[in-house]
Amino acid sequence: MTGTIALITGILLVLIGLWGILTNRDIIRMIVGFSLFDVGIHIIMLSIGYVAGGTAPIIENLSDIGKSYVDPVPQALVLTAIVIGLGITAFMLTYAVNMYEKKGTLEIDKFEELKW
Amino acid sequence: MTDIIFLIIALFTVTAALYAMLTKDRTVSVLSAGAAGLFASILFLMMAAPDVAMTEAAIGSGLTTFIFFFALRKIRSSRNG
Amino acid sequence: MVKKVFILLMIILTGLILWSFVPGYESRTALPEVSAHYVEKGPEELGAANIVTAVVVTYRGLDTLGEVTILFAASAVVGLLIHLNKNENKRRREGSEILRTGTALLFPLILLFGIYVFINGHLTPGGGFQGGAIIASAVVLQVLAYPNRKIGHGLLSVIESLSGFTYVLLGAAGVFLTVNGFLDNRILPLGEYGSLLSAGLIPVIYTLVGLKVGSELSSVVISLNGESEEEQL
Amino acid sequence: MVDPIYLIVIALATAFALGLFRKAPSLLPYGLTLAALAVMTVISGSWAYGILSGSLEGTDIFTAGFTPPVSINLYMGSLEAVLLLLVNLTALMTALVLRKEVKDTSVYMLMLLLVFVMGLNGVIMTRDLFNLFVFIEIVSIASAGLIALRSNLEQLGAGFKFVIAGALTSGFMLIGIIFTYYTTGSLNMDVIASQMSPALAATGYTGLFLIFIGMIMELKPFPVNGWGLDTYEASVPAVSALVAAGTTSAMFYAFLKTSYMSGGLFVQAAAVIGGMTFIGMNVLALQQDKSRRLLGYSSIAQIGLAVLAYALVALYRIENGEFIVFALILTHALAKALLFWLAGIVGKDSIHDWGVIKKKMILIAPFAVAVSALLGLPPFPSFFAKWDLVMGLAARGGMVWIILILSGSLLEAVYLMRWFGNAFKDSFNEEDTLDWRFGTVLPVFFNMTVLLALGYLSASQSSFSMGFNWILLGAVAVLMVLDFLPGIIKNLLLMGAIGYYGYGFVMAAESYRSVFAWIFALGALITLLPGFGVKGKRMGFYPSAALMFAGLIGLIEAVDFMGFFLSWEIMTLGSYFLILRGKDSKPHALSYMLFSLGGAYLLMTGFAMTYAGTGSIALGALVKAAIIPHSGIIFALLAVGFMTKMASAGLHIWLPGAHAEAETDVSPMVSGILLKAGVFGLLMTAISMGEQSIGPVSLPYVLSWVAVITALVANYMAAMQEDAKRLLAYSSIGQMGYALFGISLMSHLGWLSALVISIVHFIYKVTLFLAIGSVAKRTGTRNMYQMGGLITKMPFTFFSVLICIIALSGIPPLAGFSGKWIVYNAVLEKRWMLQGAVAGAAGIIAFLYLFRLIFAIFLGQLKDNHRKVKEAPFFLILPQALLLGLVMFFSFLPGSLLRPVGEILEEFTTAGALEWQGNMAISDYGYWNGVAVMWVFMALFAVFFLILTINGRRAQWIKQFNIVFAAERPARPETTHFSYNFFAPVRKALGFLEYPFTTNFWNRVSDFLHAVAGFCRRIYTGNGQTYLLQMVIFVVLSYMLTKGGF
Repeated sequence: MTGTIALITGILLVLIGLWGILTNRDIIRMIVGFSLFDVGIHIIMLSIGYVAGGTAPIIENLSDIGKSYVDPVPQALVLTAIVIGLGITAFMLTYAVNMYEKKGTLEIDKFEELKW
Repeated sequence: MTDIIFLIIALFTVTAALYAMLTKDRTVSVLSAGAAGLFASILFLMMAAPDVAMTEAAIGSGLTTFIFFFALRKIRSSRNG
Repeated sequence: MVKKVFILLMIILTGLILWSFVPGYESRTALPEVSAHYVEKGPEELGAANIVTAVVVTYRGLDTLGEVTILFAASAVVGLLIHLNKNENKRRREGSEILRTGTALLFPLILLFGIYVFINGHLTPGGGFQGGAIIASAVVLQVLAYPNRKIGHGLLSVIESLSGFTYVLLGAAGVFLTVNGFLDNRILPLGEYGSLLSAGLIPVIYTLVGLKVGSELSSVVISLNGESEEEQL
Repeated sequence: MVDPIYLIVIALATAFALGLFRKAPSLLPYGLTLAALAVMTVISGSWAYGILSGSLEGTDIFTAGFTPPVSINLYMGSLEAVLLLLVNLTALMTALVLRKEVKDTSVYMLMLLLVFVMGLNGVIMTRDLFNLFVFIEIVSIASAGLIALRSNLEQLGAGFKFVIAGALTSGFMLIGIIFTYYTTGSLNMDVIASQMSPALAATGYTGLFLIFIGMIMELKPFPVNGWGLDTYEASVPAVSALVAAGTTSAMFYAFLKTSYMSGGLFVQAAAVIGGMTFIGMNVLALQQDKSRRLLGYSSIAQIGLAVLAYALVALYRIENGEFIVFALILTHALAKALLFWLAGIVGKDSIHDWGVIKKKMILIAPFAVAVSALLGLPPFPSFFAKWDLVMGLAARGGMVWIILILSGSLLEAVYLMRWFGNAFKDSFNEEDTLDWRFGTVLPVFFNMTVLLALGYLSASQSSFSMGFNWILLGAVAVLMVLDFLPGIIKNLLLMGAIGYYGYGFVMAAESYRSVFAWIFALGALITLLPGFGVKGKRMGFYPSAALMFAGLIGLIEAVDFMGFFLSWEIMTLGSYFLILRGKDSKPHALSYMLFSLGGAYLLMTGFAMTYAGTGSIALGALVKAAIIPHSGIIFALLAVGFMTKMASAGLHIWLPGAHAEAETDVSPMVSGILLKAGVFGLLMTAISMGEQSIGPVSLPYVLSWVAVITALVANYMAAMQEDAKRLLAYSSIGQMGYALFGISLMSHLGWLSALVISIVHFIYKVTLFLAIGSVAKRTGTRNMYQMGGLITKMPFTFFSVLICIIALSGIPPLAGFSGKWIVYNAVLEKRWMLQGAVAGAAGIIAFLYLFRLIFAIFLGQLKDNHRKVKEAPFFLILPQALLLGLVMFFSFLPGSLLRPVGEILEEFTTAGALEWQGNMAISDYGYWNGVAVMWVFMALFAVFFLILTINGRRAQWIKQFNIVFAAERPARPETTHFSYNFFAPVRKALGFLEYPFTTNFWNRVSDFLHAVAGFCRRIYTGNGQTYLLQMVIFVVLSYMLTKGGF
C-alpha cells in the first residue's frame, strides 16, 4: 500500500510541476515548477524500489545478511538524480539572474529575440 | 497505521506543491516548494531510505531553497540598482 | 483561459500515460537479481555496511563520477556567467548581531558535522553529497551574516580542483592495479567490517566528493551572492 | 591498447585540474586542453583503426572490478570507435577555433568543453540506461553553458530554452528508465534486450515509450525543436559546430542503442517522426535567410533523415543498413561542422552577406564540398547511402518513402544551393574582414579532406558494383590541387588528359554510345581551345570543367545504374559550377541545379523500380524492364528525367538563362555538348524498353506531341529575342525538340534522325555560340539592335555564322538537311501527319530567327562605337574553323555520317532503314543524293553570284548619313533600329505563344512552398514555454498514436 500511495503522490507532483511549468510566465516560478517535477520523479523512483516490510539497506553486522531490505538501486539513482536536479536548478537560476540583468524582466514571453 | 500516516504526509506534500504553484507570491512559492521537499523527505524516511531522505532534506529542500533566495535577492538588488 | 483549459487537458492526458503504469504496480516482495546481489554479497565484496553507499560509490561509481561532473559543470557555468558579467558590488546591509554571533558559533560546528557525515558514509546514512551540502550551508550562513565580506573562490577552487583530480586519479588507479577496476574501492584493504577505516577506498572517495561538492556549492552560493572571484577567504 | 576508460579519465582529470590554473596565463590551460583532446583523439583513432583493420576486436569495458549487470559497463566496438574519433576530433578542431575566446572566459570555457566531450564519449560508450541518462545530463549542462559564451541576450534566451527543454525531456526519460527497471529488474541495456519479448513489451510499454520519446526529443524532431534552432543560431559558430557534429551524432547513437534495447518496438513511430522532420525542416528552411539558423534547420532535417533511414532499414530489412545510416550520420557531422566553422570565419549572419567569402577564393572549395556532401551528391558517402537506401526500398515496395526522401532532398537543395550561389556571386564590402587564422582555417580544410577521402572509401564499401572510372575524378582532384597554376597550363593538362583517355574511350565505346562518345570527347577538346585565350589563373574553371567531362565520359562507360547515375550527378555538379561562373547567372544556375536534381531523382526512382522488378542493376536490365509490371511508369519516370536535361517544354525554363549567361566558352559546352546527355539517356531508354504505355495512353505518342510543341514554341521564342545568346539558347531547346521527336517515333529512321540531329546540333551550336560569343565580347553587348554591319569588321565570324545558319535551318545542301529529311521520312512511315505538320511549321519559324541572326548582326549599318571592333581572337576562331571543316565534310559526303550511324541502329531495328547506292540514300518514300544536291547548289550559287556581281555595277552608293530626320529624336533610340522588335507583325499573330505558362507554373509552385514555409514556421514563436507545451502535446499524441489509446 505504501508503495502505491507513494507512486500516486509522485505522479501527482509531476503533474503539478508540469502545470506550474506550462502556466507560469514568471521564470522563477517555472523553475520552482521544475523542482517540484523533479521531486515527483524522485518519489516515483523510490516507490519502485520499495519492498513491503523491507528495512533500509544498511547492514550493521554481517549476520544480518539475508533479511528483507528495500532495493538499494533506486535509492542510489535518486541520490544521483537529486544532486543533478540541484545542479540544473542552480544553473537555471544563474541564467534567470543574468537574463534579468540584461532585460529587466523575468517573463518568459519577453525573451523572443530568436524565433522562426 | 503507518499507511495512514504515510497517506497524510503524502497529502501534505501534494498540498504544499499545489500551493507553491497557485500562490501569487514568488517567495511563498519557493518556500512551499521547499516544504514539499521536506515532506517528501519524510516519505523517503518512511520508505526505508534514510540516505535519500537526508539528501532530499539537505539538498533538494535545503540548499535549493537557499539558492532560490540568493537568486531572488540578486534579482531584487539589480532591480534597485 | 482557453489556453489554460487546453494545458489542463494535456496534463490530464500526460497523467493518463503515467497512470497506465499504476494498475500493474505492486510493491516488490523480492529484490531483482542485481539488487539481491548487492544486499547479499555487497558487505563481503566491498566491506561497506551502507549498501546504498556501496552502490553509489563503487558498483555504480561511474554514475557518481558523472554526478560530480554535473555539479562541476553547473558551477563552471555559474562561474563563467559571473566572470563575463562582472559588475560593481553594492554594499549590502550586514546581518543582525544575533545572526553574526550565531554564525560565529555555528560555522565550525556545521563544518564538523558535514565532515562527519561524509566520512561515515559507508557506515551510516549520508555521504559525500549530503556532507558537501551541509558544508555549503555553513558557507550560506557566513554569507548571510557578513554579506560584504569578500569570500573568494581562490581557496575553494583549489580544494575543488585537487579533490576532483585526486578522485579521478584514484579511480584510474583501479585500472592499473586490478583488471577492469575503474573506481574499484578494493585497491585499499577492506579493513574491519563496520569500522571507520574500512570499505577500502569508499571513505576516501566520499571525503573527496564531500570536499569537492562542498566547495562547489559554496562557490555557487558566493557567486550568486555577487562577489567577485579575486579575493581569498 | 589503451583502455578506453582513459578517454573519460583524461577529459575529467584535465577539466578538474584546470581550476588550479585560474590565475595562470591563458596559454597554459589552453595548451593542456588541447593536449588532452589530442590524446583522446589518438586513443579513439587507434581503436577505430584497430577495429576496422581487424587487428582489434570490439571489447567490453568493465568498471569497479565487477562484470555487468552488477556494475556499469561500457562498450567499444567499431561504430563506437568511429563515432568517438569523430567527436574527439571535432572537439579538438573546435578548441583550435575557440582560441580567441579563451582570454575572455578564463578557464571556464575549457572546463566546459572538456566536460562536454567527456559526456559525449560516455553517451556513445555506455551500456547502462541510467548511466546514459547521467551522461546526457552532462552533455546538456555543458553545452548549455557553452551556448552563453558571449553572454548576450540572444545566447541567454536560447540557453535557457535549451535547458528547460532538456530538463523536461530528461524528466520523461528518467520516469521511463525507472518504469523499465521495475518491469525488467535491470538497467543494463544488453540484459534488457535479451529479455525483451512481446509480453514484456506490453507490460513495460509505458516505460519503453517514455525512453523512446525522450531520446527522440533529444534529436529535436519537427515540430518540437524551436529551442534547438535557437541554440544553433545563438551560439558561437564553433560551439554550434560541435553540437551539430558531436551531440547529434552521439545522441543518435544513443537513440539506436535504446531502440535495439526495446527490440525495435517503435520503429514505425520513428519512421513517421523522422520523415516528418526531414520534410518539415526542409520546407521551413526555405524562408530562412540567417545562415546559422539555416544550418540548424538543415542539421535537424539530416538527423531526421538518419532516423528515417534507420527505421526503414529495420522495417524493410534493407541490406547494408549499418552503412546507410552511418554514412548519413558521418557525412552530416563532417559537413555541418565544416559549415559552422566556415560561418565563424565569414562572420556574417545573413546569407546575403556571404559574398565576403570570396576575399579568400579558396574557401569556395570547402563550401562546395560541404554543400554537395549534405545534398548527397557524389562522390560523398551520403550519395551511396541514399542510393542503397532507395534501391533497397524499391526492392521491398517502399515507394512512398522513396518519394518522401527524394522530395525532401530536393527541397534541401533549394536553400543550400541558393545560399552557395549567393556566396559565390554576391558582391561584398571591401572593408569586411574574414576571421582568417590558422586555427579557424585548418579545421575547415581538414574536414573537407576527410569528406573527400570518405567518399572514396564508401564507394568501395557500397554494396552495388561500381561501374565508374575513378581515374577521371582523380584528374579533377589533381586540377583542384594545382589550381594555383596559370590557366593555360591547366588547360593543357586537362586537354592532355581528355585526349589521352578519350582516344581509348572513344575506341572502346560501342553501338550508339560511340556517337555520343565522339561528341563528348571531341567536344571537350574543341570547347577547351578558347581557354588558351583567357589570361590569368581562372580559378575553379578547370576542375569544374573536368568534373563535367568526367561525368559525361562516365555516362558512356557506365554498365550499371549506379555508374550511370553517379556520372549523371557528377556531370550535373560540374556543369552547375561552370554555369555559375557567368556574370549574371546566379538565379539561372540555381534553377538549372534544381531542375537537374529533380530530374535526377526521377531517374533514380525509375532505376530503383527497374531494380525492384528485375533484380538487376545492370543497364541491360532496362530491356527486361520492358515487360515487368509498371514498365510504363518506369519509362515515364526515366523519360521525364532525361527530358529535364533536354529542356523539353514544361521543363525548359532553366535553359535560356543558364546558357545565355554562361561565359563565352561555357555556353558551347553546356549547349552543344551537355544537352546530348539527355538525348543519350532517352535514346537508351527508348531503345531498351520499346513502346510503353500507361493504361491506354501510348507514351511515345505523348512524347511526340511534347516534342513538336517544344520545337514550335522554342523556335518562336527564339525569333522574338533581342539577346543573341538567348536566341541561340531557345534555338537549342527547339533542336532538342526535334531530337525528342525523332526518339518518340520509335523507328529506325526516327532514332537515326535523333542521332544525326545530335551530331549536327553539336557542331553548329558550338560554332554559333563561339561566334556570337566573340561578337558579344568584342561589342560589349548581346542585344542585336545595338549591332549591325559587323560583316566588315568580323568577316570570318560572319562566314561561320552564315554556314551554320544555313546548316541549322535544315535546307540543302548542308548537313542539317539530312536530319530533317530523315525525320520527314520517318513521319511518313509512322503516319503522324499532324505532328509532322507542327514540326514543319516550327522549321519555318526557325528561318525567322536564323535570318535575323545574320541580318541584324552582320548586315546593315555599322554602329559608330563599333568602328574599332576587331575580328575575334585566334583561340575563338580556331575551334570554329575546325568545326566548319567537319560541316563541309559531312555536307559533301552525307553518307559518311548517315551510313555508319544507320548501321549502328540496325542492331535494334532494321525496319525502314535507308538503303545506300553510292552517295545516294534511298528510303521508302524517296531518295536523296547529297553529293549531287551539293553540285547543283554550287552551280546555282555560281550563277546567282555572277548575276548579282554584274548587276551590282549599276547599284548606287550612298553616304551613310544621307538620311533626313524629321522633327525630334525618339526617347528610346533603339526603337528606331531596323532590327528592333524585328518580327512585330508575327508577334501580332502569334503573341499568345509568348505567354509564360511554364514559368508562371513553376513560380506558383515556388511561391506556394515559400508561403507554406512562412506560415508554418510561426510555430517557432520564440517563447520557451510554448515550446515546452508543444513537447508535452508531442508526447501525448505520440503515445496515443503508437498505442492507439491510453
